[in-house]
Amino acid sequence: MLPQQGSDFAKEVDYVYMGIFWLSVVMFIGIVVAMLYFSWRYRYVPGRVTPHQTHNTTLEIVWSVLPLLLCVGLFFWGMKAYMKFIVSPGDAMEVQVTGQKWQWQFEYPDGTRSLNELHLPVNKPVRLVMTSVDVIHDFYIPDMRIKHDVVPGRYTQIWFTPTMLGDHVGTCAEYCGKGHSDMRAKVSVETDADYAKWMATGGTEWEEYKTHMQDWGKIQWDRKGCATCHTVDGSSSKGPTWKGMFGSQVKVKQSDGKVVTVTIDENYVRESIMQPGAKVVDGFENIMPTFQGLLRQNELDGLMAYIKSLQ
Amino acid sequence: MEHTLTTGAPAGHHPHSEKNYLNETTGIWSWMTTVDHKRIGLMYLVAVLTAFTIGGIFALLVRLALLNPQHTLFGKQWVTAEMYNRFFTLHGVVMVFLFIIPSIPGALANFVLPLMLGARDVAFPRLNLMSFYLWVIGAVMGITSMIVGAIDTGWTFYTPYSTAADGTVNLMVMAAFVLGFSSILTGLNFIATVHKLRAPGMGFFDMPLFIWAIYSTAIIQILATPVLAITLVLLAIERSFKIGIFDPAIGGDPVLFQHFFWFYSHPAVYIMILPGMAIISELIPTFCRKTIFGYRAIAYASVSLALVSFIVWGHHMFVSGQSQLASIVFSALTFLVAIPSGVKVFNWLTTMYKGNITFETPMIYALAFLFLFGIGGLTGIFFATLATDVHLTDTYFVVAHFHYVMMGSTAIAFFGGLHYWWPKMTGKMFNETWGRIGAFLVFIGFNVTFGSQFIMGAQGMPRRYFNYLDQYANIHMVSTVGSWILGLAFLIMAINLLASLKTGAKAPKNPWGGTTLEWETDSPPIMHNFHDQPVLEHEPYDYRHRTS
Amino acid sequence: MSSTTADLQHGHGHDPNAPESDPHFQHHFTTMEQQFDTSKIGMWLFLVTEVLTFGGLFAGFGLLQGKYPQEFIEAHEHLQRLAGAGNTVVLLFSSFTMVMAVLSAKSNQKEKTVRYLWMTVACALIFMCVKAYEYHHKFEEGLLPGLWYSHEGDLIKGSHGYASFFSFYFMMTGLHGLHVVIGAIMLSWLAIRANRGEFSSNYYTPIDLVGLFWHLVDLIWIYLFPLYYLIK
Amino acid sequence: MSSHNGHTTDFKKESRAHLLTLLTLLFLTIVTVGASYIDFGSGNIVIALAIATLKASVVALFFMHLLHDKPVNSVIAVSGFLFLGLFLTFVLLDLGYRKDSTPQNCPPNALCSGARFVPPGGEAAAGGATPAPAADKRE
Repeated sequence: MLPQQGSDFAKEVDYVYMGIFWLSVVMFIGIVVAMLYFSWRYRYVPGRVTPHQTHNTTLEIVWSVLPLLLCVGLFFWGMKAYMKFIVSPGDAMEVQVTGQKWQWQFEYPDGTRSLNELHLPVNKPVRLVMTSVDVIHDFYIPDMRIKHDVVPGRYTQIWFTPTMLGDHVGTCAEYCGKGHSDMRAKVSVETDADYAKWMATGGTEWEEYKTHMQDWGKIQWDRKGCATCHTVDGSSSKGPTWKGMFGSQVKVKQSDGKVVTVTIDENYVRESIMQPGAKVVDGFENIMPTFQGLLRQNELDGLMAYIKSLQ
Repeated sequence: MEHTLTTGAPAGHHPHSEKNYLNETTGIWSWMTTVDHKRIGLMYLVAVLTAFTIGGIFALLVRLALLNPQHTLFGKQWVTAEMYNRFFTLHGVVMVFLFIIPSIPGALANFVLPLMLGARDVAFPRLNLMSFYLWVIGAVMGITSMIVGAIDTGWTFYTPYSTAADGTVNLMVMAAFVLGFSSILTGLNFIATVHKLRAPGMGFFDMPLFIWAIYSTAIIQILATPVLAITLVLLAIERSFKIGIFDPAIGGDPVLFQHFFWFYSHPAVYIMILPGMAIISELIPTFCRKTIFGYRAIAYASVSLALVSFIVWGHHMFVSGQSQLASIVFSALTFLVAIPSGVKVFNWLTTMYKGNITFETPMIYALAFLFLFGIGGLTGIFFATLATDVHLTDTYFVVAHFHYVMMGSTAIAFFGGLHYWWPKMTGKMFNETWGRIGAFLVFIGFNVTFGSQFIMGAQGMPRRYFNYLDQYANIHMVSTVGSWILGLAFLIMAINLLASLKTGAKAPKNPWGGTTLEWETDSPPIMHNFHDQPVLEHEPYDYRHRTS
Repeated sequence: MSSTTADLQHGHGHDPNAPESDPHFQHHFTTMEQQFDTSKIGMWLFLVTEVLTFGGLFAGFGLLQGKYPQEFIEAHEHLQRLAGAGNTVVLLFSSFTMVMAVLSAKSNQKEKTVRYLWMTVACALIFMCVKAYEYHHKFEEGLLPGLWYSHEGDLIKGSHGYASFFSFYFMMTGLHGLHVVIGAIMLSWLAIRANRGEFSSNYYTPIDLVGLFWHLVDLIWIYLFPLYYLIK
Repeated sequence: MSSHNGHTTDFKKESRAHLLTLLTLLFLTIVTVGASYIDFGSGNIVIALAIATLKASVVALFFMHLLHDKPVNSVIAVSGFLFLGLFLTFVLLDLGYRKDSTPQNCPPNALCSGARFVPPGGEAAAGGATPAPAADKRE
């Protein structure tokens, strides 16, 4: 019923969840069984006169006080786990999370950044300090049972200790517009060694892919969030499709409002990634964020090769 | 109810005439300018059912869009994320502001509340008509803004998304503002009516429990709706003139909007559920032929639910960035809601004990209510508890939870009440078999549609998602199929009720054996409700002298 | 209707007010007194919605003041304290004339009722004139809400606080002014009706209700005045 | 409507009472303006609101007749202010107790590099959604 337990917090939440769940099941069965039994046992008999039972104070007190006691218990139980959730340990690794329509940016303590993928060492507490640059988002990792709104103009924080190696889904849980459901991040929980390697090279895969740049570019297309707006099969989306784009002539709107015709070459592609507002293809909104400082050189080269290959 | 009533004139003093409130005067103008609460109630009924149909169509579209992860129908993609976002926004706005909030108070209570009190009308008949026209104006504004501009903010209008959103958000927000005033006028009218227009001999604790719950609802309408009104005005002004209250880019606080919004909208949840409970408190004693158990407990529970509803709104905001202290306090207070809700359910169940129960269509709805409200109420505990709320909020779990309460409870009770008072309102009996089939299918369809969403939510599927992971594909399909059953069920219900207008048998005064005053007058009632002023001498729901 | 009204009277003893004879009596009530009390409850409920509507604005103002305490103090120096205090006196006096109008109507003193009602209207006009003068002053200085804030003087340091102060100043005094105008229109209408002799000790409900509304307008100003003009 | 048979003596008595109420209110206005010229620190706002509440009560009790009216009207009136109070209390419970974290190595009141998620259009604007001084210049 619940997703896998990816953090120590998850265990605690699930414990409370299952407690309430079984309590509810028992109470619900009680209500329904009583209802069905009375319906059957006291079904209509012509001429029967029903007793005039108006009230019973003892009963009323019992079924007010017992639930109240249960509720008090549940409140403290839920609060105990919640207190853990809000007080982060001082030695936690801090990752800054920034939400923007519709992608996540993560910045690690050494200044390394990644887009839509969060790499974490296993069994180390991590604190996410989060803010948004446009509307309210909400960073939610179901496997970790953590969630918090990401509010513009403020910092909010959550913390957890990932305990399960592998990939988890991070997702936006506060409605933020048309790309809301595509605002996902891959949360990779890695061994210390893998994490260190990723931090050093920007990914273990690079070693495998450096001989075929197209495929490397394709991975970046998916991972850096290009796929949210640019298709590669010619269908339309929020941005121009990449299929057949390279080498074609298009009308673009410059930042000064003038519409000119340009040929899409390497310089144009590079400029569009770094300064998307400079020349926007006519008919599309100026909604792309800049990737300045967010792409390693090899990733940019890969994207270039991939775009060229889509003819 | 001869035994509980003394009438002012000898029996037979008034010969039965065919004149009633429906045909006393004729012509469209006589309806448009009527100040008769029964006619206004009937117009409200037509209006909210129209809104329900529109909202329902959008609900079906929402479900259809999520039928499969590719959003295809017959192999062709037919819907985009933008369209989906508009669908759920319109579904939410229409159902909340145009259907649920005015449904029971505006349509049913407007009709039966004065009858139950033995009054000739509500306290302010002209305000009552004005309330209806405000509803119409609000509905026209709202639907215009939907057609002209593409509103995709969700019904909650969260800032800063709503302050930056394109489209005719201002018009939509003003529509909600006008609808708020419609709701305020209804509440104001009911409170004054309950205080001053009860039949001679009817003390507060002689009123039917329906009135108690509607009275509690009216308190909320009066005290909470103005705050929504000013919030929406502030939102519109913020959008237009950048005053810097909600938008962080110009110095505002977006979480403050949520406080303003939920200070109304959480009590509004009780504007929705209390009238549902009101109807159940009538249906159960009538069809069990037994006096209600714990009359005072249920009456007090209604009022305390209304009061508690004002101090729990922060449970919508546990992960919103409000202070953790506020979250903890709100969590503790939220648990208080469970007590009066539980008291009501236990008293209804005990009323069934040793009853003499029949299962006409309204009773089937009442039993469905007990089942669905049980689930809706118990799943609420997960959201009052801080630790589980963090995981479940903003997922399909919360979608399922509030649909079990809003639709599974309130709407089901509304339709139960509609069938219950249909003979009184129209003077016609509907077909019982088809009524039961409809009720049964509503129950099945509802559980298939929303029961499945609990599972998705617990697994971590966020709400308002257009694209979803393949792992949820099967459950989404089940839920969509459920929505079709639900649609079919409502179609059957609609055809059955409409057919009764043509072919239904003439309704007697008191088809179900109810004990409240509305059953003392003709079906349909005469223009000023009663031939003679009824005077109450016994407590309500007294079945002692009744054999059946 | 007439036959049922007769039934209504059955069993209620004698009613000295003989409600059916009064043209203002509505059929669904039993006595004039019941009708009056009901109207009054309705009016009070309406006033509560007014209080909560303004309350939302007061809450917004208070929270922004907490956020920009310094800016709000600097900004409030640009309001004319004398004008505010003068308007307070005018409104208090109008409340007095209003309550006297109600009392006169209740005591069947037609001339006095009309006179006090017109005096109240005059107070409303004076209030609005002073308000217009103050607004004019703000327009000149560019001390305008949000988007239009264009002050060139000492309040241009980079903060949203100043614009926020004047946004709320105009919203709250504007909404209050709107109430004054509506009140003045209703009072004029009442004065005309009173002059026609429509009110008496048996029926003065409209004067009483508009009176309650007018006192609420005064009551809100009682809070607006210190919050805007006197904060430190 | 208990006093619908007005007598002249009642009229005189009642109008004198109303005049007295007016004088009380005017006196309180003078007090509140006077108090605003004396510096009580944060006490000023408390004094101003206390006097305003006193004046409001006088208006409600005497001018609005709550003192001699049916109790239900008083209950309605008080509930309005009560629920407004509830609203303010709980909002302050949030705003007064927020503990926003700031990222490490980051000056207060400025969004850090990580938050400089460059907005659409590509201009690297510092600060994102925080109130930036430059943004305050209005046309």
